[in-house]
Amino acid sequence: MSEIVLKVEDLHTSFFTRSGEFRAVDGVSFHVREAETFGLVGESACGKTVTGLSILRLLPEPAGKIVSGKITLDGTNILELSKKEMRAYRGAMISMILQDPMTSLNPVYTVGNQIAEPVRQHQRIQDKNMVEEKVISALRLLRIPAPERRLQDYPFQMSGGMRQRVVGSIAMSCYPRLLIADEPTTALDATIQAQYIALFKDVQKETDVAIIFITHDFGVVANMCHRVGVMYAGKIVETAATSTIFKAPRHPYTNALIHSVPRLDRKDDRLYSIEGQPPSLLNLPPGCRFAPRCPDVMDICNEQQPQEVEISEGHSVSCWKVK
Amino acid sequence: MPEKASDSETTARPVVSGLSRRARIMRRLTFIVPVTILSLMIIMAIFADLAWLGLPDVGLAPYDPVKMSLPDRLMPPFWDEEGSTEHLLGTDKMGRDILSRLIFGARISLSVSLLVILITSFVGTVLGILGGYLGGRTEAFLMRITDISLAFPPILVAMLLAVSMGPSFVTVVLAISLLGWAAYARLIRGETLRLRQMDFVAQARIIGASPLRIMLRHIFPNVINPLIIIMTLQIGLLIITEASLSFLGVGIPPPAPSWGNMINDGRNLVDTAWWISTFPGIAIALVVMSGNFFGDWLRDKLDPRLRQL
Amino acid sequence: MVRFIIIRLLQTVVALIGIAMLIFVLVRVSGDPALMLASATHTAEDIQQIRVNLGLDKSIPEQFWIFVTDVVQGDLGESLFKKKPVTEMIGAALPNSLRLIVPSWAVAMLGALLLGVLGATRRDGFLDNGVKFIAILGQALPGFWVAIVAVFIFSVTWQLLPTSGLGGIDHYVLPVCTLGFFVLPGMMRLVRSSMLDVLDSEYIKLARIKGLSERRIIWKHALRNAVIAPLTVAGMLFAMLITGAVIIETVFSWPGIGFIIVEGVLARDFPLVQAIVIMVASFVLGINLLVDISYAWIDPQIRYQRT
Amino acid sequence: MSDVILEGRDLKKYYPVTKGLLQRTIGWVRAIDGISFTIERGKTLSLVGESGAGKTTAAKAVLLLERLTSGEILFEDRDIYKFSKSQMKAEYRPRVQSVQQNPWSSMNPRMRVRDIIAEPLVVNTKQTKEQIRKRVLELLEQVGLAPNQADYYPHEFSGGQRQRIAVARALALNPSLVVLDEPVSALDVSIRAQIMNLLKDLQNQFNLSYLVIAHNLATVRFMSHSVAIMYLGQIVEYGDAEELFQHPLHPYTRALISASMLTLPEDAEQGVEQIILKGEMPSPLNPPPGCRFHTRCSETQDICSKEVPEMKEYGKQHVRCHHVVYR
Repeated sequence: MSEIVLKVEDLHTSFFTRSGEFRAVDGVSFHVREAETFGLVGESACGKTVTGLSILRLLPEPAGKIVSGKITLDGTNILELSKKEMRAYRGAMISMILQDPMTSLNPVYTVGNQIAEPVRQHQRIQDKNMVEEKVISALRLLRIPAPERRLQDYPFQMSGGMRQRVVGSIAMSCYPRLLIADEPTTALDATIQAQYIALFKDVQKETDVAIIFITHDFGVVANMCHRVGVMYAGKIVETAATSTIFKAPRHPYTNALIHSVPRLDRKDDRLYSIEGQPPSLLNLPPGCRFAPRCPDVMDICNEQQPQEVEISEGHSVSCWKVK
Repeated sequence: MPEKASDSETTARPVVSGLSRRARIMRRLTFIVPVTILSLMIIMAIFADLAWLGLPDVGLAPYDPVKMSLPDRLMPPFWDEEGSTEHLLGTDKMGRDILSRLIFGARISLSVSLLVILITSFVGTVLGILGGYLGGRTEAFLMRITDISLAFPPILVAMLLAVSMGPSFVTVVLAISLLGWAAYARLIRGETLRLRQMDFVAQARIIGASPLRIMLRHIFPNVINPLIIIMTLQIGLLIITEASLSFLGVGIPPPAPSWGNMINDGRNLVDTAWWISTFPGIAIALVVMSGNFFGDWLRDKLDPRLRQL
Repeated sequence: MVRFIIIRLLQTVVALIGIAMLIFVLVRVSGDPALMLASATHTAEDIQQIRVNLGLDKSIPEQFWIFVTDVVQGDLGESLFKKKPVTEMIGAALPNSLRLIVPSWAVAMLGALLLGVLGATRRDGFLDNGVKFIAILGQALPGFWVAIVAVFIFSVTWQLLPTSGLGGIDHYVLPVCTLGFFVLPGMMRLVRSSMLDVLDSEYIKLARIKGLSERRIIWKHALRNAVIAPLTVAGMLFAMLITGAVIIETVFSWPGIGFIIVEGVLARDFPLVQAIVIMVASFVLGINLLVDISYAWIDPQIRYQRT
Repeated sequence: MSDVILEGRDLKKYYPVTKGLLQRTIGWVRAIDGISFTIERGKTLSLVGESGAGKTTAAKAVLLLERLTSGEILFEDRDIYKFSKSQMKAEYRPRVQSVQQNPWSSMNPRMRVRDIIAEPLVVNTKQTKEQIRKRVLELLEQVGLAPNQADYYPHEFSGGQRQRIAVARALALNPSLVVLDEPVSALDVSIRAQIMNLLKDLQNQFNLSYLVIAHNLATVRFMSHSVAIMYLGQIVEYGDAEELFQHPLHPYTRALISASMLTLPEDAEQGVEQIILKGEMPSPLNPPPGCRFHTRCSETQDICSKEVPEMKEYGKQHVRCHHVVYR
């Protein structure tokens, strides 16, 4: 098996606000290997995006803070790096793709200019032609047609799909070890989404980059990820290989999510649905966080938090029902 | 249309503020102090005298603000050796009591501001909603006028009117209002454009609501917050504008005790009788600051999105 | 781009005619200029004579036509008191005003940009609170009062600087600073809040993800986007500068446009006031035009759309 | 009366593109370009496509939010564009209602839920306050909300609950047809199922017809009786939902289904390949000649770029393609 690039251990991230402490990420552990894609799946406000931002140490100041935990990239605990050292990691070792291609590029600078920045910053290349070469190869990596002619274009002259490729080029321009992709395809149309995912599989094959893929869409997970962690209210409730998650989910929440989505390959008359809403992060239930909505709830679920149990190689679940 | 991940909507922008205790007290103070000052000013304006109750001799002001008394001229405030408690804040070069003039000045400043705010906010809101909702040429035309009005110094209009009509209370109100509506129209139009895009307006059309009903029931209630905020923030601006006009001699004509007039009176005497200009200056600063703080507070409470106002 | 400028230019001309009409109507509606000019000593014949001199005996459309043709030819009439063509008076005063306004504008803009950006980036820090304090004070104190107090402190008490009038560089210090202080707070507030909005945006997040230094993020990525919003109110800034200039020139007896218009108002010199208002109006329109064009220059999206 | 509640015939909506000083029209954006469909009583038709396909424009035309350039909309066999104003107000508007995509913006934040649901009744009927109050409570119950929630404001509800309120408002006037514009795409996955089940139950209960606008094919398959796949302002394939999903005939339909299919890693190893289309949808300002899809089609032939394919019937399906292989 290839080497572990990133390891997150017992990460706690909170937002301290006027109304109290939001425990957005509450004890999350996982790892990603070289050339592997790890999916972080969950509904809104489950903490998946905050996990991504914690790894980059780019939480909104001053409310967001990493309370405890350890994040190791290639053996270095990045939470112990100085601000300046961390900056040298960003863009060079760890990069990220944001959700909305329409707002994530600076509207007043050309595409070429924006891709060149990390190249100049991290690879310390000043020669104009060298930089341009690097920029073009980054555009080529993301299969952007006629890259030489794209350099002088402004973001608004491109379609959403193309812009998201440009964002991908920026992220990959320094060949990082780890790429965090936060819902990169959610804003795209179905056929463009399929293109983008196929493209990223190729990019991964070429560069061996480790990818954390944050999404709410199980279809995307199936197509893109090797392993998946399902998040609910700040915790990972189940981690397993993708096919295991789909075929033999053990946590009732995973099960509910997978079965409440209508299937394209058969006609359903009714959908399986769970009632209620995810709990408020300000006021979490004392026991299992899913207990109030769980169809298989037991007494202990409301009293104590379940521990993570590894039920088979690479398949861990946090549920009292699973022994 | 591609689906929107709802992450950004619900999570995650917890109000970014790790407020300390001290900051919280400060925040409360920035509300209490301005409101107290503004209330004091309103009380001063209403009870300067009770002429409106038929009791011209009863009121907060110790003297008639325009009554001259040359023997008492240029008396300093009471804490000065030459001052006396007869005239707490001293007298001007005509021997008029500064304190009484300040109290009556509040009445003038406030009535000008209120009148202008009523006129301009009404006109601006109506034009803003109409322009924003109807769109097309009406809107384009309206916006050009608005831009020009915003860029036009109201002081010049006041001067033109002062020359043609002669300076008076009415001239001042008219002159400021003539351009003042534009600020409202611009803001309200922007808000209306934003609201018009909202699905609930489309929904109102689908259920068959008339344009008038949509403007009144669906758009207007949603622009009330920004409207109140901008009205509050305008108080200060208007008081300064009125004072400036009076200072230049195109505002409320002397001897009426407008704060701007008072500063003008003391202008050439700053070295010998500093109190004549200083007290009205402080009064203006206090009231304007209160208005602005109160407006800011309201905005943070009602609609933090409007930070740029 | 050229086409866009032509359209704007045409619109500007139309607007100018509109304003001339408005001024014309405003003056005719609000009172009989002849009666205004007349004092108690004038007889009925004198008043009639003034009417004829001003062309007020003709019909309204005729008057308007004369008014417009005169304005177009640059003939704005003659001052009633100085008995000189008003254009000549304006010509003499304008350079003085510009000498005051241009440096004040520069001081205020640079100050606002610098302080606004610094305030936004060190949010709620010592500097930011200082910036906010200046803004609050600057917006609360009437400009003329600040000027008077400044004169009292620097010229009368400490005798460091001259109190009024034109002269060497020392004559500029107080007027320029006080006029600058007039417009600085509002601009600063706007730059600060617009900067805060931009710093919240996704592309700034992306710039941070790239590992750029904070300095580069602020001065390269954020600033250019943040000045778009303050630019939209450049027209209002101009209005504030003119207002300020009128007041400051009066306080410092600075023989510029503001000074002569105040004199004109007090003397009820109606053609002079009208001429200055028309002149300023054309300036206002010119500024609006410039703003539109520079807007297109800063924001490539507009630049491309309109070519 | 036939079973068809609403029929669109050759609907076209062109937006002029203007340029220059005199706003000369230099071209047309063909948002929808000759689409026809029928919606049967008690059944669901879905319009499916990517952004820019024209599905929203079609829905807006049905809801009278957009005036068509040409075409006829027949409601119960009568052309609605020949309706008088009062007929429109009495016989069409109240009977065609809608639920919008975004539950966060589809309600006036300043109105109580009670007034939001009551507004269609206030505008269109002369019912007494008491009658309206009763009707509102009845509607709340039908969509699964408690009567005491009537006095809350919209912001006090979650997305799913708001969407229930929107459904209640749409049902207030007992409409025959409800346009559902992406009714669940703004909701969280676990909430979507609740709303979709609700919509199906209400359809059965009140014999409602739905016109669904959606881009998610799985949702469409669950909801619909018939489906129209749109591409660049035209319908490329149209017919019975089950037929269409089991035997897609148009290459675009096949690509769309493939792109939305779950392919697990081991499926991929077994050679189940996704169809990945090349390029992007061209601009509706300048649609390609011939078949509009030919620039991205993997099966394109010479004829495709030259001749515009006609809509042809194959069993229960209608397809616009030059080389359909049927059975």
